Amino acid sequence: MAHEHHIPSARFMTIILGLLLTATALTVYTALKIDLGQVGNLIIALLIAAFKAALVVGFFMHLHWDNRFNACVLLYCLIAAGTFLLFTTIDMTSRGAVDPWRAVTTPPPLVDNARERAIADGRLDEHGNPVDEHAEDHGHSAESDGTDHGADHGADENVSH
Amino acid sequence: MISTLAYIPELLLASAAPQTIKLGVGLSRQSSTLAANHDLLFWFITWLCVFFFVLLMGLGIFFTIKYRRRPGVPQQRCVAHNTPLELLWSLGPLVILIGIFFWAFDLYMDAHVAPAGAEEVTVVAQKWNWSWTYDNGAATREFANVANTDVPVFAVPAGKPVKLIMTSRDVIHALYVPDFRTKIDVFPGRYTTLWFEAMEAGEEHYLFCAEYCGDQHSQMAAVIKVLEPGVTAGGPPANIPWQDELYGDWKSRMAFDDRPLKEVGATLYITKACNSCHSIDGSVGTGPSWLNVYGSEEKITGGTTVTVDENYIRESILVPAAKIVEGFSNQMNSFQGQLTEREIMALITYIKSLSEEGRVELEAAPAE
Amino acid sequence: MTTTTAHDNGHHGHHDVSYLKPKGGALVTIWDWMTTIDHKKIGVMYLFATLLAFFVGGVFALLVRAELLFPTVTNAAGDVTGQIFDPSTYNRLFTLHGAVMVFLFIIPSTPAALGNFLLPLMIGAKDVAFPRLNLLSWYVYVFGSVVALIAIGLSGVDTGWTFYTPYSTSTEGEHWQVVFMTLGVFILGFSSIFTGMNFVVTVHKLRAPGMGWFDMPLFVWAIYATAIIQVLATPVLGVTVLLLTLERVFQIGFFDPALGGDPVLYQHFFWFYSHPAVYIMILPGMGIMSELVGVHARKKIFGYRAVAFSSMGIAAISFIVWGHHLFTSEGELVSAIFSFLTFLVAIPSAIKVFNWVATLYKGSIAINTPMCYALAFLFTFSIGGLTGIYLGALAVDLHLHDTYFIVAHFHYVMMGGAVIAFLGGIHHWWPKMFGKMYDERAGLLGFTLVFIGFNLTFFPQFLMGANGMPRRYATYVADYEPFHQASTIGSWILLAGFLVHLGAFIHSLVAGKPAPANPWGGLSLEWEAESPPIEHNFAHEPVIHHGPYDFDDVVPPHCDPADYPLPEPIESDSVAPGKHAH
Amino acid sequence: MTTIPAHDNENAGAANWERYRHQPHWRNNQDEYDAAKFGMWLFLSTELLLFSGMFVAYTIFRIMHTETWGNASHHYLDWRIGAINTVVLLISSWTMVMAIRSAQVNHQRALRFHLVVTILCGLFFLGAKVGFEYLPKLAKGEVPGSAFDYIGSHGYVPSDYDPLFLGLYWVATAIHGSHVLIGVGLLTWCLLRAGKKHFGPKHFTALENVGLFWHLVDLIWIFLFPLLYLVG
Repeated sequence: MAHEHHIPSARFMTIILGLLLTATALTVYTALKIDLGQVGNLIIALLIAAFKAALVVGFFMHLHWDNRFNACVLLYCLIAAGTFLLFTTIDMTSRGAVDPWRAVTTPPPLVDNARERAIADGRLDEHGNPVDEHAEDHGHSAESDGTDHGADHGADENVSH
Repeated sequence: MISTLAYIPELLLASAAPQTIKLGVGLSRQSSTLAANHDLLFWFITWLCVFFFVLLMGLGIFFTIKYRRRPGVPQQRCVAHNTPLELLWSLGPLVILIGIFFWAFDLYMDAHVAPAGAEEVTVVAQKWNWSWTYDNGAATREFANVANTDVPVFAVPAGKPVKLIMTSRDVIHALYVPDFRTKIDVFPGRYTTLWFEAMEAGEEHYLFCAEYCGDQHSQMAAVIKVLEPGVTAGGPPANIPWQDELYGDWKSRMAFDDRPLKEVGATLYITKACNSCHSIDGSVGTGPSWLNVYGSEEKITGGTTVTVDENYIRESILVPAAKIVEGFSNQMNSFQGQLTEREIMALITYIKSLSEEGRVELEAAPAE
Repeated sequence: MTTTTAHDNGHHGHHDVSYLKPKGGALVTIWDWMTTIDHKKIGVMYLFATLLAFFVGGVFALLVRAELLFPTVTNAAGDVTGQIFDPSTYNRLFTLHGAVMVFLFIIPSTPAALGNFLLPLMIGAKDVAFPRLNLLSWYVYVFGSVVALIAIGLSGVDTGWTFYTPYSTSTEGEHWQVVFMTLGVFILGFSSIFTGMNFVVTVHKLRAPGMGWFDMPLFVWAIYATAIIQVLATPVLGVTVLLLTLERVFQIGFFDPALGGDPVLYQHFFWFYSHPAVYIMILPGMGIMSELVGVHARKKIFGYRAVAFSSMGIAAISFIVWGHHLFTSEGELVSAIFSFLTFLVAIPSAIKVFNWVATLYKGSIAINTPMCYALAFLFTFSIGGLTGIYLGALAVDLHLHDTYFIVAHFHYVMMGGAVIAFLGGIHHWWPKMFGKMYDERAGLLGFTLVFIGFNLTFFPQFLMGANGMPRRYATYVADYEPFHQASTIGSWILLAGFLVHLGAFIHSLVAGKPAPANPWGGLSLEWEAESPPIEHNFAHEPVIHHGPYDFDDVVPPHCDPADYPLPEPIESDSVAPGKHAH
Repeated sequence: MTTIPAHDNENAGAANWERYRHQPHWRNNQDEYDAAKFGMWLFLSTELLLFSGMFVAYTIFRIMHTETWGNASHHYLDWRIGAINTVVLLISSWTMVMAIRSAQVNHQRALRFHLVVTILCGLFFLGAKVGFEYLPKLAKGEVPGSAFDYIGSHGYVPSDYDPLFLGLYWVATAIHGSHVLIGVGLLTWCLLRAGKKHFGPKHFTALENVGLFWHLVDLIWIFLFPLLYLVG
């Protein structure tokens, strides 16, 4: 069996690159200029990204001319990831369907802690407004490491429902 | 280990502890309205499985004996697949199982949809104890010994649905009442609900924590006591008459507990589960022991030392992480907003009563 | 049948000696084994490593059972009885029992030990597709185990083998233990991925000429389905454990509500891998079962295609049922969907059991240790499978979730299924792997002890669980004491059974009789090779003349026809002893 | 992917890639090549599933905290850096394809040139990400968890779930960045082997597999860029 690999022509590949770059420009343009609401923007962005992904997978990764089995592997992988996404999303969105109590969540205290620290060391005045005179961000570097367990772990009682 | 060996004869011979709760092999008592329907499905599945199991094992053992290998006797030729038979034994069980699915889903929805007008009780689970608060503010003060620990007894009315609205203060727990055949996880930062209707008044039921939550997960139990929803015994206009039966005398004075501070402190030591970490006999647990702690010098992580006085105890109750005694980890939840001023004083008085210096101070200036 | 010209590469001369023959002094042999890319040697190394892990996990299990012999009681005098370990040590014991058994033993055991050894032999290949990747998979397994052992050395974790958050991300005093254990699991995941990749490509590309998909033994089908699950599910465990470590170290907050995340999201991440993982555990066991029942009953497997496709069916459906582990924590709509799909996944397993029992019909059933384990598998796996129906039914799961009923169910499926099949498989292929026979009487004694001990340990747990005994309890209400005592006594009998097997294996290695090439009269390709097989498996490339289960038409290789008489052909146009007579 | 046995070098003047012979357990080079590519696609599917975890978390948190996602991404992330990085990665994918093509037509110099350009693009991507995004964010305390120390600026008050969004941003881009780093390492290895003429019309398996990995890294970024930087 001779090696009958399909060798793509340079011109064809450059056209594909051109398509990809224009699609990138298009997605940036639509994101900044056109506002179709959060869901609309998401769908447009995902469609363009899917088109670019198809170009890369189909031609740059040679899947179009490969034997069918590599495409099957990619397909099974996307189906598995899709199932994972689908059922997890159904669960997370339908949590309060039967009993509204189950959809109530309490926000984490992280931002409040940051604001209290800022008030304590003077970057904010007591009721949380930025101190005006030299308002440039001289924020000190993050605490030594992320493992500081100072924050109270139990979500305290300020339930907003 | 040695001490255990010495007790083996006694433990083996002693019948299981006096059975407050009847427990037969055929599932514990059916004490909630849903338990009966659940057991119907449970036994249907059981007999279905027994039938198929006996059929399969019978055939297997029969074939093994009938066709055991005898020297010189070959196996008999026979067809190696039979599509109708194979279809039968794959679609047949499927139909039965789908039937079980719908039956179970129907019961599941009954268990998850609380009837209107159910008694609402707020339940807070935290590392290693349950605390129920009824909607008129009453909380339990009665205890029972379950699995070697003092656990609270919660009252529920007979014949009236009760809906528990639950959240956790630290990790995931799960409220499980075997006799009511129902269970739901309790999440931090989120609410979950569970409802049941107890049938027989006067019965007591175990309540276990079913989601692993740490060291004393097996001690995080409680007892549910079912009461006659009796007529109000002349107490204040509580809108839940059945509570008066259990707490009649105590409930009316719930707001202001005129018992001596030391006694109230001793009760809080159990109801707020201080006993799960702080011992009063000197033994070191997850937290320092309270015996002879009042007035003593304690070394704090970070090198400073502090005398254990009223302010230190109050600060450790409200902001535990502030000054942690050397060698202990920051595991204590804050009790901010959970204890009235008088209750904090009661706890301080109780701690004082546990040390010589404290007792001297109490005689000198009674706290009342 | 195409007979290919057996072309052998040049340097085949000194390769037709047993793969076990040392190549020189002790050091040379050790170096040869440490750097081998021979699938047989890697399979044997995996076998001994996973058996060692099994005994370590087993010790933890025995300590757990010993603690539960008596409930903890503080009598009037204030001294505590019935407690060997304090609760936090007990929690570490059951966590490490779970973690060691799942990640170090049962996931790699059959696929990597027996699968590595037998897959190339059964499809007539010289080695797996990527031999060096196979060795890398072994060293990643060793490295991952070492990292996990570091965590155990540092006093271990007490979060349960499921590492549920926010407990696992907020326990005090265990920071580095949890980080090391999760990193160990992350590394072990890659060992599973590499093995899975290797087997999928091997089955596709390296089958002997003339061996179609339906001429392969059913063990190869099961290993192929397991490999697909390993490739598609293990990465999600990788990302879950990686996120858990990052959450623990950098507080990224995906799973801890105090940082904005959602613990149920972690449970979805974890169980999306862990349910397919339980099929990684049982499918190879089912593959072994098809071989054992076929060879020892000398009967063509009833419904070969049904059994093969049910392996693939299990692999496919296993990805859409993970939610039945979350029935008490997820929403109602998705619980209903998962409960319905869970009943679908029960069907392929049921089909397999029905086919195995049908295979026994009109067979010639030999009673030896492998066949005893096969019949025991039918008994215990049926109980394990049938009790799954209780847990798939939503209402009953509300009662039984996180009780000892669940502990009994998964032990009946994992130990009663995968471990008993693994023991049957080890006995079945022991002569082929080591060229030595094991002592039949010791095997049967070990089997009897294991069977009795297993059932005595885990059947009382069904009763306890149905009566509401919750899981992972260091002490319990006195009402459950008789069940716990029966279970603990059963665990001692189980220990005795495994020690008998260990002694029999060691005796066989040291002083066993040399084994014939085909002791059981098997027809699949591995029985055509010598025992133990030569370096390149087959002197000349095997040619496929008959299917793996054509016992009615073909006298097994290396066997005396008198021992394996053939039934006379049926008078009507008898099925010619063709290649695909199925 | 195999090293050429040393003793083959001296007896033939032809370049190494001509004398490559398949491993003993294969029947011919074509089978080995197909198997290697099939194995690589299996590995790529495991990488995709690794990132699927990130995309599932993104979707769930976007649905649960839509308003935070609405303005957080515009405030914290600068789309210009993202756009430049996307263009750089697309160009590097193109040069990768040209590298494989030159190997197939035996233009050894073009092969080395394209490999170098791809490596430079990768390094630029990493430099831009760390220099323009990670370090300034660290300085301003825009990090997840209790180290979150950002108090908002120009009238933007951080919402409760901003640390979560930042957690997602940091984890997704850091894991993607580590894969870009691994890709650059693999490309350097290919460059060294290209120098010894290991790749040619008859043997370029390793080069193509590294190319597939590099395209995968670009593929992940094609989805990460709009989801994190643009749409928010």
